[in-house]
Amino acid sequence: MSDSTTQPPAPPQPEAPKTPVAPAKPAAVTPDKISRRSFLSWAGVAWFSFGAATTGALSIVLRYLFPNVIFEPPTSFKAGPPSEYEVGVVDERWKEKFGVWIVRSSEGIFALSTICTHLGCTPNWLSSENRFKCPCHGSGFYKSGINFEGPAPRPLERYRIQLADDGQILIDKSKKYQQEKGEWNNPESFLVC
Amino acid sequence: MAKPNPSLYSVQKTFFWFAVTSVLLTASLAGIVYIDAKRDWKDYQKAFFKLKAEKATAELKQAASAVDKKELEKLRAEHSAARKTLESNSKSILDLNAKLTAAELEITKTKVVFQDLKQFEDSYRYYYEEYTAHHDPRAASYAAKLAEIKPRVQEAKIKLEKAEKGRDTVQAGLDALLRQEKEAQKKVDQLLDETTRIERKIEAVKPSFAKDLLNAPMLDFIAPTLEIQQVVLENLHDDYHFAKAQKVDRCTTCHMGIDQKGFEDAPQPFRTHPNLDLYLGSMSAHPIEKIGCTTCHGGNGHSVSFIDTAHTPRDEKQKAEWEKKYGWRDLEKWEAKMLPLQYTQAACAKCHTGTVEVPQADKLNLGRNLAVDLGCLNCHKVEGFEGLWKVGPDLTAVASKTDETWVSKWLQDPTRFRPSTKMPRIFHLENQAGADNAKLEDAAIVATAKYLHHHSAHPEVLRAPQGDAAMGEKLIKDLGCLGCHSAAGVTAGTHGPELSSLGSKVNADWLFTWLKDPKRHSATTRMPSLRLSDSEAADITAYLMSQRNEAFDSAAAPKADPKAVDDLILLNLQSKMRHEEAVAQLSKMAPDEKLLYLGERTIAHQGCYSCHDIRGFEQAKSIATELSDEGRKNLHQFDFGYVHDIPHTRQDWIRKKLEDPRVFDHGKVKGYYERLRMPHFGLSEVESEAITTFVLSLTQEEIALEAQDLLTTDEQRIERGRRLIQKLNCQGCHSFDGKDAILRSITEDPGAAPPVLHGQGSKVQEAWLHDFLQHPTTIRPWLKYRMPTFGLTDTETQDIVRYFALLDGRQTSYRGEVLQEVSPDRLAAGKELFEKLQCAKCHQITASSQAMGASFLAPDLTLTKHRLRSDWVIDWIKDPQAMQEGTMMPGFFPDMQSPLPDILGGDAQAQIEAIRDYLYRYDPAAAAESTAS
Amino acid sequence: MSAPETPKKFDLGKFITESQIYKSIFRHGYTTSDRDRALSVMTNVFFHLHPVKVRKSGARFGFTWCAGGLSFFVFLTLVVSGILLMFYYRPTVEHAYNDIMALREHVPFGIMRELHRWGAHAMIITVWLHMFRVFMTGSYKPPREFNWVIGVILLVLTMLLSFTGYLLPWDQLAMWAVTVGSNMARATPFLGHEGPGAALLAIGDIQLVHSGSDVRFALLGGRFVGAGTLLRFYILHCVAIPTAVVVLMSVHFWRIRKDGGISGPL
Amino acid sequence: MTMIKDAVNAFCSPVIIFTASMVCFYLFVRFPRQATSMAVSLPLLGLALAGFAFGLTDDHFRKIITTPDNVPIVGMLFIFLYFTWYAVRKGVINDQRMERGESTIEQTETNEKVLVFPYLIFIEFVMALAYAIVLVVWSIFLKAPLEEPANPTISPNPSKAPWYFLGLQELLVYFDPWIAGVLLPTFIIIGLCAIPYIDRDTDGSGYFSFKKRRAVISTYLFGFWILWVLLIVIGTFMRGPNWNFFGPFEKWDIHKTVPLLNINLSEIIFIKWLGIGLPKLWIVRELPGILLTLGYFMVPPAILAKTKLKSAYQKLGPVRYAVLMMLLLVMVSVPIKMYLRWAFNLKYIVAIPEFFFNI
Repeated sequence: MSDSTTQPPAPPQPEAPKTPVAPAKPAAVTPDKISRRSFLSWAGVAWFSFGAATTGALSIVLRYLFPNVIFEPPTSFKAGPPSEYEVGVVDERWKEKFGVWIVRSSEGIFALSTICTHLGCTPNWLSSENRFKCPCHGSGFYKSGINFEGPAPRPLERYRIQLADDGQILIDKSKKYQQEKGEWNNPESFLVC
Repeated sequence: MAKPNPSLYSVQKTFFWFAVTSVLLTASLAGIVYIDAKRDWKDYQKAFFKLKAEKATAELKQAASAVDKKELEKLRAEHSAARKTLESNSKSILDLNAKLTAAELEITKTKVVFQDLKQFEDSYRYYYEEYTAHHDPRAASYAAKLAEIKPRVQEAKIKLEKAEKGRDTVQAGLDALLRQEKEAQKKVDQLLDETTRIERKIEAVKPSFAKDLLNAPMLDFIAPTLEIQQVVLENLHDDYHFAKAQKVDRCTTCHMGIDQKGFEDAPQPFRTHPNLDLYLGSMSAHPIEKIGCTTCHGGNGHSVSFIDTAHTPRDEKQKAEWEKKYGWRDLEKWEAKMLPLQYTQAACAKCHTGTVEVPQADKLNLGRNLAVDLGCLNCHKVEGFEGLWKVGPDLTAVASKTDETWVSKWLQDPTRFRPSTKMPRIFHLENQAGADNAKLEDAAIVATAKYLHHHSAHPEVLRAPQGDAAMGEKLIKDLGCLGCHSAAGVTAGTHGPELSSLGSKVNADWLFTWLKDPKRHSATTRMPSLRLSDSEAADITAYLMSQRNEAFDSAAAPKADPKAVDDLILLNLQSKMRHEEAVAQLSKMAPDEKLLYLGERTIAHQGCYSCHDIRGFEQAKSIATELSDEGRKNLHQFDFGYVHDIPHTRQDWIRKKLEDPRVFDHGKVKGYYERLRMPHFGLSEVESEAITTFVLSLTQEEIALEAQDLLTTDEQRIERGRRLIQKLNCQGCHSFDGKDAILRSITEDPGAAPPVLHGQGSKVQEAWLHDFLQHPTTIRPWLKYRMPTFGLTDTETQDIVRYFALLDGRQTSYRGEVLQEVSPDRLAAGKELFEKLQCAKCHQITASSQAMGASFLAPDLTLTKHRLRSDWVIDWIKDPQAMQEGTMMPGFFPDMQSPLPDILGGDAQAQIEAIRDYLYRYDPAAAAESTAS
Repeated sequence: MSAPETPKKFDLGKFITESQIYKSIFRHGYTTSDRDRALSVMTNVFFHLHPVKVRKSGARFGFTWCAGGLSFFVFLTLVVSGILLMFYYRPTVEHAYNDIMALREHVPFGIMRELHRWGAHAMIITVWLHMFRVFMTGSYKPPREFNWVIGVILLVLTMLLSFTGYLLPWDQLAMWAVTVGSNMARATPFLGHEGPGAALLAIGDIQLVHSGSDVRFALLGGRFVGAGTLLRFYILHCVAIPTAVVVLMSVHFWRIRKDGGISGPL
Repeated sequence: MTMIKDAVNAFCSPVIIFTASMVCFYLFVRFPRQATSMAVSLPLLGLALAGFAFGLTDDHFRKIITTPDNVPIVGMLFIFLYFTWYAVRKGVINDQRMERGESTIEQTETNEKVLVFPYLIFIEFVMALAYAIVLVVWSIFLKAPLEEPANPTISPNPSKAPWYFLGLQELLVYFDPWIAGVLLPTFIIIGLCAIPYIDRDTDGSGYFSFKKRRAVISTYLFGFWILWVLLIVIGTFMRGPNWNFFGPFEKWDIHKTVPLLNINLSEIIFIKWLGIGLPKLWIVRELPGILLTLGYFMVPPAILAKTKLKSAYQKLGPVRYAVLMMLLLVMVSVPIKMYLRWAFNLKYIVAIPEFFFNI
C-alpha cells in the first residue's frame, strides 16, 4: 500500500474492445476508464452474490423465528379407561387442565373442545338444562357440541380420540375435527365402545 | 464540476474485491445453514425409521401370509358381485339421491322457520319470567305474546319433524340399496385390517422425496418428520442452585425405541429399555411422562448431542469405543454427569427414602446392608442412618475375655486370626510401609492393647465345668447358633463372627459365662441368650476351646520399641504444646504411663470407639467425613493425589477408596498422624461396587414431594420393625418378609427347621406374641432349635408386634379373642369332628407321633385360645396349603366339601366353625378324662 | 410512467428506473458522473455521514485502517443479533441458562449467539485499534481534543457493554467473571464497604457504607451476584448502555465533520 | 523437547518476562528504524510464528490458547503487533522524508480531494463485507462457551474476569483492590482523556511520524503494550489455579504450592532494620511509607522541572506539568511496585488495614 502511494496515480489504459451492444448509459467522464465488459461482469457477480447474501441473511433471520421445540404442555394426554365414563354424562374432569370435555353417548366417546366457536370463551355445561351455554355472548350447544342458539357460527370442535396400547383413552389435541366439514365421520373423531 | 476530480484507485478493482467478498459472504452464510442443519440426532432418527420400516416390512410379510387367501378371494368376489348389483340399480340410486337433496332442502327451510320462531319464544319467555318476578305490568303483554307464538312454534316443529321423517325414509331406502356392497367391503377390510395397519405404519416411516423436502434446511419448520422429541416433567426440576428450572428430557430424540417393545436387540441408541413393566411404560411405576430419563440416569436432558448430554462410559473399554464412535470426550465443565450403568441404582434412593431396602434394587440394598454390617455408618455420619448399633464387640470388659498379647497380635492383622472377620485392617497398611513406620505402628498397637486392658472392667466370671466337646459341636448345630454364626465346619450365618479358633483367643471360664448369659458381659451385645443349661454351656465351651489357630499362636507378638513410643507421644504432645514443654512432659512419664497415653491417643486417632464400646470414649465424636451428600459432592473436593490410573470421576474415586483406602496418600510426604486413616476391609469386586452404589445414592437433592415415594405412618413403622429385625437377625432362623432363613437352607428336614413366619400378623394374637418375644416358650417341642431370649425392651417388642401386624395389613389392638356363646350342640359337633378327623394324632406330642418324624408334628392345641386369631384358624382349616405351602397339615375340606356329611348337615363352613369353637375351649386334660370315662 | 421510445422492445431496466417508485427513492442517475456521485452522498442518509469529498490521504485504507467504520459496523451487527437473541432469552435465574443452552441445542440458527459473542470481542479489539490509529497519527490534537475524549468514553462503554453481556448466559464462567470483576467495586474509596475511608463514614455506631449500601450493591442489586444482578445487567446491556453509546456515537460522528473530517497534515 | 519447554517455562517467570519485554520495548523505541526494517522484523515474525507453532504441539498450551474466550487475545496480539509495526514504520519513513526535506506522504496528497462516493464508500463497504465474513467464519468454527449453571457456592479455580479486564486482575497481585480495581482504571481513563490537553503541539497531527513525538508515542506504547497487553497475556495464559503462576507449558496443577509470604515496608523498617518491633500507633508505624509515597510524588517532579524537563515545564505551565507528572508517576509506580515485590517480597508500602488503606 505504501509503495503505491509514492507514485502519482496513473489511470489504467483501456485495453478491451468496446462492446457495441452495451445499453445506452450516460457516458461517464471519469478518469478511470476501464474495460466495460470486465467491469460489468465483476459488477454483475458482485451485485448478484451480494443480493444472494442479503437474501440468505434475511431468510436465516426468518427461519430463526420458528423454534424447533417449544415448552408447551403436551398436546396429547391419557384420560383413563373408557369404563370410567358413563353414558350420557358430560365429564368435566379434564376441563381445567386440558380444556376438554369427554362426552359418552350411546354411540361412543368423543372429546369436545371447551373453546366457544364464537369468540373463544369457555362455555359452561349446565347439566340441568342439558346444554353448553357460553357466558360471553350466550351461544348454546347441545351435548353433541352442535350449536343451536346464540351467535356461535358452528358447532364445538372435537379432538382426535383413540385407544392407547394400554387400554386408556388417548386424546390428541393437535388434531381437530369440525362437524361442518363433515369431519365428525372420521373414525378418529370418536371412540366406539 | 469543471475540473475532473482526482481519483484514488480504479473502481473496477473495487468491484473485483466487492465480488470476492460477496461471494465469500454468501459461501459463509451457506456454511451457517449447513452446520445448523447438520445434527447427529437427525441421522439417528433416520436410522431408526429405517430400522422400524425393516421391522414393519417383516411383520407385514408375516401378516400377509397369515391372511387366508381363499377367504379373501371369496370375499372379493362377493364384493364385486355386490358392486355389480349396485351398478345395475344406478338409476334408482340417482333417483333417490335427488329425492334426498329435496328432502334436505325441505328440512333446511322448515328449520329456519322453526328456529326463527323458537328464538322469539325463548326471548318472550325470558321477559315474561323476568317481569313476573319483578311484578312488572309488562308481564301481561309478554304472556299474551308467548301464548300467541306457542302454537306457531309447535306447528313449525311438527313441520320440521315431518320433513326430517321424510328425509329418513328416503335415506333408509338408499341405505338398503347400498347395504350389501358396504357390508361386503367391510368384510374385506376386516380381513385385511392388520396388513393395512402395518402398511400405514411403513408409509409413515418410509423415506420419500416429500419427507426429504420437509426436512430440508430452512423448510424444516413447516412439518418436519425429523423432530426433537421431549418429555416435559411437571413435578421435577433441575437444581440450578437457588433456582429450580423445569426438567425436560429430550433423550427420546435419539433413543427412539426406548419405550417400544420389539427393539430389544436393536443397536444403541435404539434399544428398548429393560423391564418396561417397571420402567417407562404408562402403567408402570415409573412412567416416562412422569419420571423422565435423567431423573434416574443423570446427565443433561436438555441437550440433544452425545457429548453435551454428559454420557458416562461404564469402563475403559466402552470409553475407547465411544471415543471412536461418537468422538466422546469428558465434559470438564459439567458436574451432573450421567451415572455409569453399573451404578444407576444409586438414583433410586432419591425418591425411595426412609426404607431399609428399595424394592428390586438389589445392588443398592446389598451396598446399604454392607455399610450397616461393616460399620461404615458407625464412623461416617449419614442423614437417615443415625442411631445404628455399634457393629464391633463391647470392649469395656475385654480383660476378662482375652489377653493383651492376643489383642495386639489381632490388631496387626485380624484376617490372620480369622479370614472371615468383618474387622478391617487398620495398621501396617501401604501408607505406613517401611521399617520405621512399622515400628511406630507396632508401638501404637501394643499401646492400644495396653489401654484396653488397663481400663477394662472385671465382671465376675463363672467357673466352667468340664464338658464334652463332641456333644458341644452337636449342640451348636442343633440349637440354632448357625443362624448367626458359621461354626463347626458349616458356613452359615454371617451376622455374628465365625466361631473358629476361639481356643487361641478366649479363656474357658469367660466363654462359659458368656454363653450362659451374654448380657452379663455386655449390656449392649446383640447376642441373645439361648437359656443353656450348665452342661450344655460346658459342652459348647469345651468344643469351642478345642478349636485353635496354631499359626496365630506361634506368631510373635508385636513389641513396643521405646523410641517409637517416645516419638509418637512427642508428635501428640507437640500438637497441643510447644516442643520443649512436650519434651519435658514426656520425660516425666513412666513407661506404663507412656503406653497408656499412647494407647488413648491411638484409639482417639483411629476412632475405634465408633464401632466398639471402649471405656473413656463414651462421648467421643466420630472421626470420619459425613457422607450425607457424598453423591453430589463436587469433584474437585475429591483428592486424587498422585493416582492417575483411574478416571477422575466421583464413582471411581469412591470405589478406589473402598478397595484401597490409603491409596490416595501414594507419593505424598505426610506426618504419621496426617495420613489417611480409613481401614482396609478387603472387599470383593461385587461388594465394593455395591457400596459405591450406596455412597453415590447419598444425596440431599430436593425432590418435589409429589414426585417422591412417601411413606405412610404405617409404612414407617414397618421400616422401623425391619431395621430391628435386621439388627436381631430374625431372618437367620425364620423365613418371612421376602427373605429365606439361613437355617432353613442348611436343615435337611424342613419340618425340623424353625417355623416360617409369613402371615404371622394375622395368625397370632398380639398379646401372645408380645409375651412370647420377651419370654419364649416351647410351642413345637419336637424342634431342637431354640428360640432365644433377646432381652428386648417393651418398645422394641411392641415395634416387632406391630411390624408383623402391619405386614398383614392389620392394626394392633392387643385385644384378645372374645369367645362367642356357642350352643352345646355345636360344641359337641366340634368335638366329634375333632376326634373323627384325628387332629390329636399330630397335634399331640407322644412317642408314637414323634416316630413319624418332625415334619408330621404339630403344635400343641391347648395354646390355641391364647395364641391364635380365630379368623386365621378358620382360614387355616379351610385350606392350609394356601396359607403355608408345603405344610403337612391336611386339607379336610377340599372345595368346601365336608368329608363327614352327617355332622351339622354336611355344611363345611359350619363344621369348620364348630371345630374352631371347640378348639377355643379345648382342654386336653378334660378331654382325656371324658375319653376315659 | 413514461412511454418507451421503442415500443417493440420492452426494456425492463428502463421500466424500473423510470417508474415513479424508483424515482422517489433514487433521485439521481447511476453514479458515474461527478454530479451523480456527489448527489448520491448528499441524498443518502447513510452516506451523508460523510462529506462529499475527503482528503485523498485520509481516504486511504493505509491511513485509517477503517477501524472506526468497522467499529460502527460491528456495533450494528451486535444490535441486530442482540435483538434477535432477545426473542429467546429471559433474564431470570430459572430460564437464562436453559435459554442459552437452547440456542446451542435446538433453536434454528442459534449460531446467532456465537455471532453476538465473537462480535463483542471483535468490537473491543476494533475499538482499541481505532484508538491506536488515532493516537499514532496524532489525530487527537487540536481541534479534535473533545472528540478524542468522547472516543475514550465510548471505549469504556464498549467494555462495559461486553462486561454486562458476559453475565447473561448465567453459567459458572459468567457468574464468576462478573463476581471477580465487580468485587473490585467493593474497594472503591469511600463508596465501597471495603474501600479506604468507608469506615470513617459513620454516625455514631451506625455505618453508612456497608455491603448493603455501597456502590457494588448499586451495581449488582444485591450483596452478591444473584437474580437481581442478572436483571440489572440485562437492562444495562440491552437498554441503558446502548442508548448512551448511540447518543455519543452521533456526537462522535458529527464532531468528525465539524472538526474538519478525517485528519490530515496541516 | 522437554528441555526447550522447561527453558521457556523458566523464562516466563513474571520477573524475567516482564524485564525482557521492557528491554525489547526499549530497543524498539530507541532504534525504530532498524527495528521496523524488513531485515529485523521478518526474522522476528518468523521466530514468533515458529514459536507459536511449536507451542501448539503442547497439549496444555493448545488447550489454553483454544479456550474459546482466549482465542480473541491471540488474534489481538498478532493484529496489534502488525499495526504497531506498520504505524511505526510509516512514521519512520515520514521522518526520513522530512529529514531529506521532503514533505510527508500524507502531505503530498493533503490538498487533493477525492469524492467520497465511490472511493471511500467502496472501501468501507468491502471492508464491512470482509469483516462480516470474518465474524461468520469465526462463529462457525468456534463455539461460544457454556459451562455449568451458575453456582454461587462453588467458585471455579481460577476465577477470571473477562479477558479485557485481566490486566487489572493481574495487578491485584501487587496492589490493594482499591488501587488495582478503582484507582488505576480511573487514572487510565483520565490519562487517556488528558492526552490531547497535554500534548497540544499541532505539529505531528494527521500523519504518521515518530521522531518528533518519540516521548509521547513511547509513553503510550509502554502503557498499552507493557502495562495493558502484557498483563492481560500473563493474567490469561499464565495464571492458573489459586492464581499461581504457570509457564506456558506447565500443567495447571491445583495443588501447586509456592512460597507467597510477603511483608510490609513497616515490618522491614521496624523489625528487620531497627529491630524495635512495630509501633502501636498506625500513624507512627506507617510514617516511613507515607513519607516515601509523598516523596515519590513530590520530589522527582520538582527536581525534573528544574533540570531535565525544564523546557517541558516552561511549555506546559505548572498545572499541566503537575497533571502530567502525576499521571506519569502513577503509571511508573506500577512496574516499580512489581519489582519491589519480586525483589523484596514487599507487600505494601503503606499498610493501614484499619481503614482498608494499603498502598
